[in-house]
Amino acid sequence: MISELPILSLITFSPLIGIIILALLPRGSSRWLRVTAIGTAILPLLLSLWLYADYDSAKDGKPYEEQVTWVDTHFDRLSDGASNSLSFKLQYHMGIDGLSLPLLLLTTIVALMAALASVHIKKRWKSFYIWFLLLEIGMMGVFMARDVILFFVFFEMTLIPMFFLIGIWGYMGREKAANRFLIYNGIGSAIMLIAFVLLISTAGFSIESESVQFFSGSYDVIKANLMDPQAAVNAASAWNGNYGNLFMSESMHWTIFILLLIAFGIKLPIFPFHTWMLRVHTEAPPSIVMIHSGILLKMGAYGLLRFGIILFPEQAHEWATVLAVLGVINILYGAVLAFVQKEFKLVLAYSSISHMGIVLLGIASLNEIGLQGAMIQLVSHGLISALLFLIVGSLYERTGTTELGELGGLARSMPFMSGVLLTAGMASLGLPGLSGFIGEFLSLLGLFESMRILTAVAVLGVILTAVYVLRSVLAITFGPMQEKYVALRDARLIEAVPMIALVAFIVLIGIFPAVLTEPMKHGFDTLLQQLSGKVGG
Amino acid sequence: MEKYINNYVIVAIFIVLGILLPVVALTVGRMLRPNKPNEEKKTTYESGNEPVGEGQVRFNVRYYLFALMFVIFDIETVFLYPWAVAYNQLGLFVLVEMAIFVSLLLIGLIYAWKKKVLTWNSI
Amino acid sequence: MQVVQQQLQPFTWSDAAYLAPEWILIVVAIALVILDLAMPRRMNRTVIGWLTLGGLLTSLGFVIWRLIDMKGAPLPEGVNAQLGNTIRLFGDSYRIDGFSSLMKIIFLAAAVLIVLISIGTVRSKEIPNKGEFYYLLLPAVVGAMVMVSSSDLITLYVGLELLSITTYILVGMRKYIVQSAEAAFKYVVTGGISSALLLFGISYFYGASGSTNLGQIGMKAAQAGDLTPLMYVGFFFVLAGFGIKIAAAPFHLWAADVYQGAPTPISAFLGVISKAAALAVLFRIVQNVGLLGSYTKPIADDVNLAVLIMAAAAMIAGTTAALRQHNMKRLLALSGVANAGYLLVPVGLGLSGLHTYVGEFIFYLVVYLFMNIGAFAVLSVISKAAGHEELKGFGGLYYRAPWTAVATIVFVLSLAGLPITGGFFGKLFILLGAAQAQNYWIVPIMVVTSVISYYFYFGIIRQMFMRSTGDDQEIAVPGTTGIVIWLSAAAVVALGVMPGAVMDFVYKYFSIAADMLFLYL
Amino acid sequence: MGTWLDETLTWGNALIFFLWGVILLAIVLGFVTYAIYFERKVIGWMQLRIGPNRVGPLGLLQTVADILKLLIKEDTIPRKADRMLFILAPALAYVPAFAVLAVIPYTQDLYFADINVGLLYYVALSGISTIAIVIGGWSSNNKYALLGGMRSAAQMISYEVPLVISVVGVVMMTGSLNLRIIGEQQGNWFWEWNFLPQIIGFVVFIIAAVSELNRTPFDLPEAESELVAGYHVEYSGFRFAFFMLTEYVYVYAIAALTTVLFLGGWHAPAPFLDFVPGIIWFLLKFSCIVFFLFWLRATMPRIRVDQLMGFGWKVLLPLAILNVFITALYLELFIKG
Amino acid sequence: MLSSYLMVAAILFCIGLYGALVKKNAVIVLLCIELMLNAVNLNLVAFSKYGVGASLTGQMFTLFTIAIAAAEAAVGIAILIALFRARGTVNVDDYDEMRR
Repeated sequence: MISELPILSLITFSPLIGIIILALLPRGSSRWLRVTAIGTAILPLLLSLWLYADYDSAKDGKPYEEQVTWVDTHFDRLSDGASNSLSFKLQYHMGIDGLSLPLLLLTTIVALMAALASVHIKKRWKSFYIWFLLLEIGMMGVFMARDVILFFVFFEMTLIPMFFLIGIWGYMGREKAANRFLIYNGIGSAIMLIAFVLLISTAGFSIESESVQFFSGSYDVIKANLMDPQAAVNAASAWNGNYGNLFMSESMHWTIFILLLIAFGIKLPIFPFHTWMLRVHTEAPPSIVMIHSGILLKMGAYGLLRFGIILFPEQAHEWATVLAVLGVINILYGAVLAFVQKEFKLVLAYSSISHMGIVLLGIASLNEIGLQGAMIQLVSHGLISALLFLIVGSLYERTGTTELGELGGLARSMPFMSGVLLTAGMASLGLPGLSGFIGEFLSLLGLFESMRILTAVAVLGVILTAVYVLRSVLAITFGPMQEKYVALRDARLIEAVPMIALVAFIVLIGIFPAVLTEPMKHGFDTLLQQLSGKVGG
Repeated sequence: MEKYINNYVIVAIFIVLGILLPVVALTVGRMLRPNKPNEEKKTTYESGNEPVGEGQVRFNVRYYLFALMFVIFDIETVFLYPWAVAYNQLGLFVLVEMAIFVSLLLIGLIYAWKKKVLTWNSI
Repeated sequence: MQVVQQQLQPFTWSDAAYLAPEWILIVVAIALVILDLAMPRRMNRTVIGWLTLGGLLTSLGFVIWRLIDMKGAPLPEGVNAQLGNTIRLFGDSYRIDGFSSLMKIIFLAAAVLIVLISIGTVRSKEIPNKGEFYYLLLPAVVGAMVMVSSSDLITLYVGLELLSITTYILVGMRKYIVQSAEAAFKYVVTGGISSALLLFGISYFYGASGSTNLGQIGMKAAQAGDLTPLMYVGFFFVLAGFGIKIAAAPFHLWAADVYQGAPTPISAFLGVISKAAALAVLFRIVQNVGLLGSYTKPIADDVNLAVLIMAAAAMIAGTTAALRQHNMKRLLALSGVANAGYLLVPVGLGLSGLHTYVGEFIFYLVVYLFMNIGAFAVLSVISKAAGHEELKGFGGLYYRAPWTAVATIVFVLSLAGLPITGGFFGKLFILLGAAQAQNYWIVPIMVVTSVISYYFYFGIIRQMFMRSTGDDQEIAVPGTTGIVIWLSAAAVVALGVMPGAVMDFVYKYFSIAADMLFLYL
Repeated sequence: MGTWLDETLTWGNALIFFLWGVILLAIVLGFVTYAIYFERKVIGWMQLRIGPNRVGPLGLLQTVADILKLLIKEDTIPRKADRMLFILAPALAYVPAFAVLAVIPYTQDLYFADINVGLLYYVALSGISTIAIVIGGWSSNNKYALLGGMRSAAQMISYEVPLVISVVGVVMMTGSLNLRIIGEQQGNWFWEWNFLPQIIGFVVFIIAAVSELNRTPFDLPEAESELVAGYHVEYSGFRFAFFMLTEYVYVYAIAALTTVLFLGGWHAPAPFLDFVPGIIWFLLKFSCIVFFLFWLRATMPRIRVDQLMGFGWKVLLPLAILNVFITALYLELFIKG
Repeated sequence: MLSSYLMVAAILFCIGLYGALVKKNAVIVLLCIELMLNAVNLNLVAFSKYGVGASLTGQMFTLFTIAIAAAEAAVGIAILIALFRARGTVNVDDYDEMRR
């Protein structure tokens, strides 16, 4: 039944309803605006949960595919026969599989939580929520797009709302942060666009029939062509000799792979490209950092997996060590710097870098366990960092600071929030039973199969994590408390609900990781087959 | 061809003669006439007064407007002449074409007229 | 396939009917001149603006009607469908074909929008002769139309000068503002140099082929191998001449000054119509050599490379120079330089055996039309309210005119090439074309300059949403200008959502063989 | 003349051409000398004076004496003048005036250059004199001279337009710009000459021509009462003489041109008068025009500058254009069939 | 024969271009542009006489060029006069109203 509905589009575009209602509401009524926004954010969550319930991993998301031709241009060609027409085909192609489903769920959950957490926003609610919902559309679209151009469109759709959300509702240095965000990510997506354009023009060629040939950005077409390039070249040459040479050479493979690595590396962020995200973490409003740290960073990893690793397994395999080394650098660098930060938001920012390093490790392992670990780590870190920034936002609202030195002993005035903070910290450092552990463990386990020394070094980083997390969390919750913090209120209901929900999800994954691994089961099958085939042969 | 060259040789000769006459006359004159310049003689004439200010005063922009009109209508004749020469061999449509062309210019004239370019009210 | 040596046919009344769009504009212009003269001095000249608009719309109607009629007309016996349906007048010196009609639609649409902006925002205080302002636009548009329709270099030159000379005057229309006269003078000088360069190049084309007909030049030059050096010289100068007209680097230095001094609608006119006309003609000339290229490959390759280098230079120079601008018009001028670069890419890709990139070109041109004119419309509203054209005039626009601010976001996103606007697809199509033609080096230049341009485009957004001028008075948007703003914004979004429609339209009416290579069977 | 023109150019032929040129120059100079004399005489008679009568019998040597006087007069150049241009101007004025004479035919066989674009040549060269006048006025660095020069230029260019357009009708009827052919094609009866069929053109031409000559009633550039002497205020001695010479050479040229274009050239007014040689007819018509010019000077007052400009642009130019189209229609309807 | 014409034209053109770009007097700049256009005319006429398919087209083109160049010059000088009245100078270097 559900597969008869265009469920993916419904999920993606359900926030549009909210946007329309918001546009019609008057500017001043903060209450109604907020209710509308939260109500709208529930919609995709419910739909995606329904999808999750209906999802059968054995079918690998096939029933839900939606495919509509978007652009189909028939070029006028200088030729004698009318038969060999050529077109550029762009499709609205949405699909879901084991890779996307967990991240989609993560998106809808975190987005709702962030909507709830946006009580901290004090001005211009209307446009805030409109941008917010647009951002959500973009994020969900990214995880479901099956056409590279469509992917890019959604990817960019997250960029613009973020610029506004940071630039208007951020803290003191918001404009600079927004700018830096824009330029860095702009460069990232530009590189991605270059890679996609090269992909389309070299591997996007498809012969549908004698008279219909086209270039397209279809993921399936590109994947098929890349998996068996010789067949594609033969077919194209048979049709018209000129086209044979269009197909990719080895060097083109490498060019595209490295471009993709850089593009998604900026988003992830991989070590030298990370500076922009620190600023965003400190300057953006808390609910936006929840989204940013919880989801946007994951888009980088997702992209790397879907386009970098799956399309170019050979290159990925050759560069596995490089990836792993980058991962380890991320872990250590993030952890060490997190350790010395005096500002809690920066601690969390560096910890994000560190955790993303673990994802990189999982990816670099290129085996099922590692990849699953990476995926779980993505979801888990999304939830944890969302939770942490939710708390940060609440703290800041009450105390006006996030400096570790100025906070302390808050456990006494707000026990509930401190407890949640502690739980989140534990999850973050990978306490068994909480989600963080599963991700880290599986990733490291995966990597251990191929690169033992690096794994050992990485574990060192994980230990460092425990140190800095505990140091900062304890500095906030325990120790001497300043006088002015005595009368602080504990979490309000609207804050408590998302906190509890997030904690619940963290615990759920920690105890019962199968909620994620089950749909993922077949997600990597083709990749792994290909890997073993290619690398073995 | 001979005729063609000869004709222009004549033209050249006329031009040369035109140049020679002033040159010769002025050279002869130089031998005959007295030459006793003094400062008084060399002042600019201004009705017997001491000259005031610059001689090359800024003149009315109206002169420029006339020059502009001249350019436009003179160019018109550039196109009118070949047309006129060949008129007897051309069809009715050419007449219409020229009528359009000229009427466009006439509209320009009317424009200038209306904008009071042709009314001379100073100098 | 061959270029037919057509005898000079007498001009007939049906030929005149083919020229209806041009006639109408000229007749309306003349009628308006007379009307303006006859009208009492104190009467408001806005009515002339409306009549101008009417003339443009009528002409547009005729162009579209002709385009459809031409496609539907039965072909003569034995004529290849790819080659037929071109109307050739005046001994094949004037062509009405798919490409020229499409371009004419663009010019006329742009002119309509520009007139609408003017009706809303032109002030008599700045431009005392409002009537002249309106009716001078018409011959300028006719000039552009003649340019794209001409298949003979003489006709081309006449059209070009008709366009140029009228725009020289239009730039200087702000009579009491020194900048305006200065801009006009600079434009005259650069324009004059540009026509001289162009003509010099053309004279070499003529020398190398003995003809001024584009099709003939292509054919003859392909046969006469030893005259290739002449063709090279010709191309060098023609490229430079058009380079100035389209403000492509390194010939772009005039653009910022001239745009700044000109009345805002005229800046839009220069940015869209003048540029598009020159680009379209350049496209034709370069493509024509594509045919030549099939015989003597190097010249086509070299010319294409030169165009691409010019394009790259324009993108880089335009974007980097725009980073420093605080004046909105200068910024848009330099953004126009960069856009000229993007538009030059499909021109320079050549006939790479796959297809021409005319669809990409026209699509981006349409997008550019709407986003640029939209931006100028917003600017004209704001400069009217603020009294200046500095970037800071946009400060706090969100509070003063929220919907206009929203529309401006659309234009800015499109200019920056971000989805889901037409600008994104325009650039994407061009990128894909470049990659298909295996000109990989131009791809990163295009993309990276786009990203650099975010900095100044988003600077506008920063002003609108994150700053404030302290003046919270609402800005009244004049009705007609508002129409332009919303029409353009809607068009930009529509092009971003359904880009295929325009591309289909273009390729339905366009034929390489007939429109670009002037072949005829 | 025609025989030599058809021969190959040799130094001998060139010498012959040169001699012919010198002869013409002598004739022209003689004409100028006595034109001035007769002008003064005619005006004198018309104003019931005697005119020059002291030098030589009947004052015949008066002009010769004037020329000699100018020749031995001191030549002053103002300190502030632009020396180079000041010296150049009179010569520049004179050269085209003489050069245009090259294309004027006198009879069927007596002509100098037989150029196909003769009329255009005349129009083009005569335009150069305007520049000379402006240069003269400007280089004097004198307010009167400058104003005189500018006025003169404005006037000359204003009337050049109707002048040039008024002959288009003639060109259309003839189908040639060659002055010899134009003269030749006019019929043997005087009503077949161009001045009747082209009456509008003729009138416009004459008026414009008088104005081009800067003669009364259009002698504003030299308006003594306003501008002292116009553009040549600062000129003295023989340089001044060259401006005067130019003026009278143009009188010669215009008179000859009018004769050729409109008055049938060397044709007799009726076929039975053919026994009189063509050159006599030519000279007769030529003299009539010259006389007409003197007559005008004696009778007409000088018009105002606004009238001058207005008349040229608002009356003569439309009339000239009208003439072109009337001619075109006439040819279309009655001649071309 | 042809090449000498072309050479003269090219030299004229270069002089014109040089002047148009370098000269300080605005009037001279305009004149230099005319010079460039006349170089083109020379080219066209030379090609029309001695070029490959020698034809009258070149001369016709010249006619058009002359006419249009006149119009361009007229407009150019009109604008220059307007500018001169506003700024009181014909020195191109002083036309820097927009660089301030």
